[in-house]
Amino acid sequence: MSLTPTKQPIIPRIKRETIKSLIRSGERIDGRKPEEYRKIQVWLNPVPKAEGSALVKLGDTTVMTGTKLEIGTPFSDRPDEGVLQVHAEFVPLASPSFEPGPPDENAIEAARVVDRCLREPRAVKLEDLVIIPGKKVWLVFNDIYLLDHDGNVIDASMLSTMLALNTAKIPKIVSIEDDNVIIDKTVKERPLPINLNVVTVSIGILEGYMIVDPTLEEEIVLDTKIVIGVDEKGRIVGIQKTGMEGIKPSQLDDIIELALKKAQELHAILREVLNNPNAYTTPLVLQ
Amino acid sequence: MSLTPTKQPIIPRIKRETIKSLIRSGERIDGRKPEEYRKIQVWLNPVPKAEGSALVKLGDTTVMTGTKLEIGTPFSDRPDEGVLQVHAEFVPLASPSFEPGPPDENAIEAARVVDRCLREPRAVKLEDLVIIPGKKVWLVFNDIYLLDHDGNVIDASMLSTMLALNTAKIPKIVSIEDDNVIIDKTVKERPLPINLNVVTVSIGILEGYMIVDPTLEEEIVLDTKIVIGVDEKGRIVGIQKTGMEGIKPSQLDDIIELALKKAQELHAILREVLNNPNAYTTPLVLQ
Amino acid sequence: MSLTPTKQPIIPRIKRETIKSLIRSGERIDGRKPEEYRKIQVWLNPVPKAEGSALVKLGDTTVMTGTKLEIGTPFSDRPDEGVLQVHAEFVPLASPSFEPGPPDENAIEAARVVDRCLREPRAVKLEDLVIIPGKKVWLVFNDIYLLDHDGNVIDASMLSTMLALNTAKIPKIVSIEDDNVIIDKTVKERPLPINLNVVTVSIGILEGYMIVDPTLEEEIVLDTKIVIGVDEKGRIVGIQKTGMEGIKPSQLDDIIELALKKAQELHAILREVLNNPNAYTTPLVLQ
Amino acid sequence: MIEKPVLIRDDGLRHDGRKPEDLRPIKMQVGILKNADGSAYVEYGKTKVVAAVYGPREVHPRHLALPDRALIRCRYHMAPFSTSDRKSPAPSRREIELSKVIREALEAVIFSELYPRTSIDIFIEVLQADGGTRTTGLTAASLALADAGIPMRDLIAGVAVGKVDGVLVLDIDEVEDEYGEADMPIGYAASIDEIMLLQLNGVLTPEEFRRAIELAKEGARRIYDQMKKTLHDKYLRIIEK
Amino acid sequence: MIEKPVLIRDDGLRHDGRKPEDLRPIKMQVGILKNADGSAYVEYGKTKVVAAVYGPREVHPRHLALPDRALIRCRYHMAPFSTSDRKSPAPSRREIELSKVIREALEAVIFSELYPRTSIDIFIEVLQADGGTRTTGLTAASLALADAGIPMRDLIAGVAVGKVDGVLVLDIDEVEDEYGEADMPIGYAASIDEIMLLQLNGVLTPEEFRRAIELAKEGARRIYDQMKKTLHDKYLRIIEK
Amino acid sequence: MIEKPVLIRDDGLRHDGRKPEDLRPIKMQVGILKNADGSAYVEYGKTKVVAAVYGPREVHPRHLALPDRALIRCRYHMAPFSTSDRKSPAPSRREIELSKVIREALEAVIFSELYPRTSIDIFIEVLQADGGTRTTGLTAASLALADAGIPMRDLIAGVAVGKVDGVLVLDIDEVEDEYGEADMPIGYAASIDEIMLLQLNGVLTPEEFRRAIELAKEGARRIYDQMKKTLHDKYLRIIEK
Repeated sequence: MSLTPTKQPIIPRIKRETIKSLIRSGERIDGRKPEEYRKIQVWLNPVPKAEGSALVKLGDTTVMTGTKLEIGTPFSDRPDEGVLQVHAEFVPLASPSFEPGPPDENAIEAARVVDRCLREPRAVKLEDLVIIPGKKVWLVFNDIYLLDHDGNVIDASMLSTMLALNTAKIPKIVSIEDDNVIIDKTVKERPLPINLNVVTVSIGILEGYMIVDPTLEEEIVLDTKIVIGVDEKGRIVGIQKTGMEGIKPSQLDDIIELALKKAQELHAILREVLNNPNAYTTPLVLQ
Repeated sequence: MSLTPTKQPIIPRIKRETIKSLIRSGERIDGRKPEEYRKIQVWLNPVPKAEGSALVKLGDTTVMTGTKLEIGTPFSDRPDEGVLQVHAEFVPLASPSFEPGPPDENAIEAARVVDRCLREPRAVKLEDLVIIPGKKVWLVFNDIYLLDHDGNVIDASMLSTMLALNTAKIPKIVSIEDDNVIIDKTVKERPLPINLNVVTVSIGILEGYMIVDPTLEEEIVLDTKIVIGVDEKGRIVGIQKTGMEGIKPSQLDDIIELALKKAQELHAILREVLNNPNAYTTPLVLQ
Repeated sequence: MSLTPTKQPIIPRIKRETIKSLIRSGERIDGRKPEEYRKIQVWLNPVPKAEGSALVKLGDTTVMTGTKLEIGTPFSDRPDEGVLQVHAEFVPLASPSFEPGPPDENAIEAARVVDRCLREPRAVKLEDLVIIPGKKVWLVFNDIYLLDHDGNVIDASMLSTMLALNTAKIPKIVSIEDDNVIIDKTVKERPLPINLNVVTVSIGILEGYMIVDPTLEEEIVLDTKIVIGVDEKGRIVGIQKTGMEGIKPSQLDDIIELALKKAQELHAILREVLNNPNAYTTPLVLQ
Repeated sequence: MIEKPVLIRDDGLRHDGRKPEDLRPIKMQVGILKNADGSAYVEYGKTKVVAAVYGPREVHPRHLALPDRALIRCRYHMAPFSTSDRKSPAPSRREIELSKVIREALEAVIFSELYPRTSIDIFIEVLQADGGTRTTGLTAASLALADAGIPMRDLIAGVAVGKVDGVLVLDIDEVEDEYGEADMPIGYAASIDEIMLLQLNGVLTPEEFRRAIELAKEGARRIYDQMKKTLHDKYLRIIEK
Repeated sequence: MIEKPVLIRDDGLRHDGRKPEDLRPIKMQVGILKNADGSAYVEYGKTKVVAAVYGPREVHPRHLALPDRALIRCRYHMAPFSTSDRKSPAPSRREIELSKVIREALEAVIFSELYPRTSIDIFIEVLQADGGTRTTGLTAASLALADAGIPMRDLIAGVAVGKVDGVLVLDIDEVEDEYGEADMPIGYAASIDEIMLLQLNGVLTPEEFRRAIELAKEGARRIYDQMKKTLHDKYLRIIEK
Repeated sequence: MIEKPVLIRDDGLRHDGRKPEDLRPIKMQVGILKNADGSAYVEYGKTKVVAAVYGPREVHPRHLALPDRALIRCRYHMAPFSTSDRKSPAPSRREIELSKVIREALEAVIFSELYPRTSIDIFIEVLQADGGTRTTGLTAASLALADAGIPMRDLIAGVAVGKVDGVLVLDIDEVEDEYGEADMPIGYAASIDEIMLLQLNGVLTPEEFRRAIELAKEGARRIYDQMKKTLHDKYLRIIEK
């Protein structure tokens, strides 16, 4: 059952008003422009025990994603494809509002939006992950771990997911006997096959004013937020509106235009990182 | 753990007294006679996606039951029988007292009473549901869904269950290879084999006075309620006493006699419906 | 998540002080000496339906342990060994502080300490429990059931576990066909193979004073408690410090020495019982 | 794996004979349950959904009550027999997500500030699923709220647009959802011209998205009119009595 | 599948040598646990059950407290080692149902109105199951309540009648339950002549049902006498001390 | 089953080249998270752990609040990607036990009586597990508490001693844990000379135990010094600003 959120960070009324009036005048409380992302920092492969991993800091929002590869059974209606599973945990160290327990609706929503944005444009080549058709395939577990929550979790999750998947290596298959597949996780054979990259762009709306990449404080005062998945070909590959106010249909064109523009910037960052992986494979400094 | 119920509809003391004094004088608050059932309305096959289904309205108590057939493994101590599972959900739209969550003790009790009344007289021919002995059989999932609760849920559940089972059709088996059974749910091959019909009759007791088919308000003021399963041969196939008061053993003969009499009426209704299925396969009008 | 315990038996301040001052003066509230165990009573095989069982009373702490043997699959990294599982339930009849539900952290800790003390010195010959290597082995379920809680649950659990395992008999294997093992639980073939016995000695510390086998009231006033597993060869096979105060490293030698001494006494009791099983296979008198 | 069926026939019609801009036959009833404060039964073709509303009523547990508005609680749930393969009764991740997006859509129209310290509970049960269950559920919930007399800024009509065999089509069913290229459900409040629910599961070009929104609004407007009529008829009936 | 054993031998005796109207050997002890306010240990043949009572005591959480009576909480639970195949410790649907019918039986005798705003908690643990665990548990719970000094209108004795190889027999064990035609457990308060628990799992003719009730009452009366004696002996012992 | 690797080479060094009394390279950072009141990131070799502290803050639910001290809540948790085989996110029995022993260790140093009716919440997340996760976690939690400004009697440094191929070695990694004969984690408060956490998983003679304690204290002291320095540096940095 979904409930009106009752446990959110409290923002003094005066600060709420400041945030709002700044947005109305085309400004932001942290000095950004409406269409400006916060600083994006990336660490590739911070946890080499996972088959792939990445840590992304989007301002003060910190997300680590790990990709694990295991042997399993395909879905009976997809015998010729590997299986991709996306999970997200909003662990309680990330925010005073989070409690331990199974993922809540926000974590589930984030995971499912990322999942759909990968699945629909076939971002991962699942057809290359079959070992014995109908019987044994690679399972790709993509676990999103939110470590510090300062808003716009989905964009950060999508970036760290895309980077983790791109760094992932498939372990060596040592032997196959009678549908029994033995692997050696210490030896990596080939990269996880990726078809194309996807990013999401989250656009907040307040009284018709648009801002990108809202902070947590901004998210709390916004009317609504719309998350748009865009692949590297500029196609829309997923949308999720969240928040408890409506949106004018007439504004959708502007929203999509802005999303496509910002998506190009994010894709450029992905390319830069993936083309220079060593520059981003540095010791983790979380500060 | 079972707790004294604390969350029940509140009935004003004066109304409670009225209900009680009417029962003592052989009357009922809704004008019925002590031994009279409420109006029974039936819709066959309201959800054709299920292999069988029925909706029953017993006064304002509304129960939909769906029967699903799937391929599965028999119990190891019953290799030559299909598997019947009865579940009941008292979903929160049915009553202000219900909360979302796994079935509570009342839903579990209702499902188990229905289950036993089917199982003991072998109402379903489970021995005709074997595909590969010891390995593959039909699983019959009978899901009881309470949509509106105005008392006597078990009698309504039993009726809708019996009708759903009688309308159920077994899907076509397309192929069997290596214990792997492929079915086609869009083609129905034969009816689910039924040995005999069963009904339950619920009799409420207040200070020795008997009424059948109590409404929810009546159930709340009753001392106790006894549910008696009767098959079409007039045999007793299950009993469940509920409620927080005792019953005089000397009254049991009268209770059984009444149950057998009312069971005949209910069996007649079942026959009428099953002999004229088209008359009851009409568009669902829930009002 | 682990929380500071909030639901413990309440002991009046004056009694707490009495218990403490007695310990400081080398005495105990129940008249025992600091290094004295309570009376230990043993019943072997009280529930013959289990493959092995024992009930141990350590003063008023009562623990029944049942050992069940079933057919199952070995761990993939231990294809040539049976599987031992230790569980503990602190059922709510054992203490006013316990609530129904899955095992809490104390029950889990007790089970895991007993498990490690068995596993590390290889107390059970798991390598003799293989039926088909890599495919079918005996699973040994050792279920500890706390019936009355008056402190020092782990020592009582370890004693009853060791006795239950020693009385356990392996059922007859009737047939093996295609990795399908049929057993007959009514016929017992041979004892569960045991390598050596293990006991634990729990030592409470209050301001540096040591006592063994604390009662529940004593446990509540103690600074800390240290549980030491000792096998019949006098080796340390497990340690668990519990409690919310520290311990001086300089005291550890005394603690170990005391534990080894008391362990010899407990091992002597085990030997006495196991050498004269008939004397301890008497009708259960719980009073 | 079953082979993909033809979704757009040579004559330009869909697999069930509809034109791209056709809705399925839609039925609506309100006030169908005795216990609930408001209720509705809605069919979009073979998709069948019941919704009920309880409240405004006391909040349990108390500490969840909000001082300045009603707490909205919403559950979207599928009956075990509603799907081809029996659905486990435990709430799936999908059901949890859909409960959230439907709740958020309804939050946007309910005047919750009129009922501080209470809860308004919305329960949606899918009895048969044949595509469009969330949009059918949103329509049903909206009707049930109106039936319960909860003041709202507007009604919300739910409908999905899909892309199948390259063609944008209205109100897709299960086959079109499964074998199509995109599914875009929306919740639209026609009088105030606001979109309250918007998701896209699939791939669209920006241009296709623009056309899909137009098609969805147009379909939602027709459903909205039928909702108004259903409520109107019921109150007429009541007045006549 | 194991073959059905002979349940009624040629000499008319049962598989374990009992006559149809014989109980199994029954043992009872009360006051066996230190912590519980009341407790009992009862054996019906190889079925072994412990029951404990805590209360009247404070209710947690508080909002469950009833203003005019005690809240009764009851749990019937089986130890993992009590059954042939190890039982998972999680409560089964069967355990949930039996907890309910046992609670309802005990509600009928406890003077709950004497202890408003408190709870009386009854915990039943089956240590070995060989048929008749709910009736053995009900007897044990009844003794534990008496041992705890909870005022009651009467004691309840539990016993089951079965139909095996066509013969009505008293106090069936597991084999008779598994291979028999019917199992009818009752809970009977002999002094006030009331049946507090009644279930039938199986098929009986109305005539058989009548005779089964007589047989059950007769058996329950013998168990009831033993319960009285057990409690009497305990209090004598206490007085003598 | 993989064959046991050589843990002590002919030259007396360990499989990774360390001497028996060597720690792995240890890194520490404090104040790494924005939201938490205190936080720390600690690496022991390839084992990587984050800890965060919230509090003293209000207790939820209220009735858990203690009148005379703060409630300490502690969770040790492993990320699904932290282990060789993916770890299910549901808390395992192991995680529940380790949360308890880490909480008890920290209870011994926190001045909880200064913050009655509040809670102090400690969350430990293992990002990569390569042996010694509980001790790394205890060190990180201790730093996070200090970073949050919670008054403590002392810092606790965690470290494990193992016995591998018959040799006592400091700070064992996963391979040494898996194929070694014993794993003895301790939590040591060096200034007050007290052991706050002590477990032994394995077999040791009494003499070996004595030597293992000495080795562990010696290693913990070095870690303790690094913790002091880390905190010192941070506050220096703050003052300089």
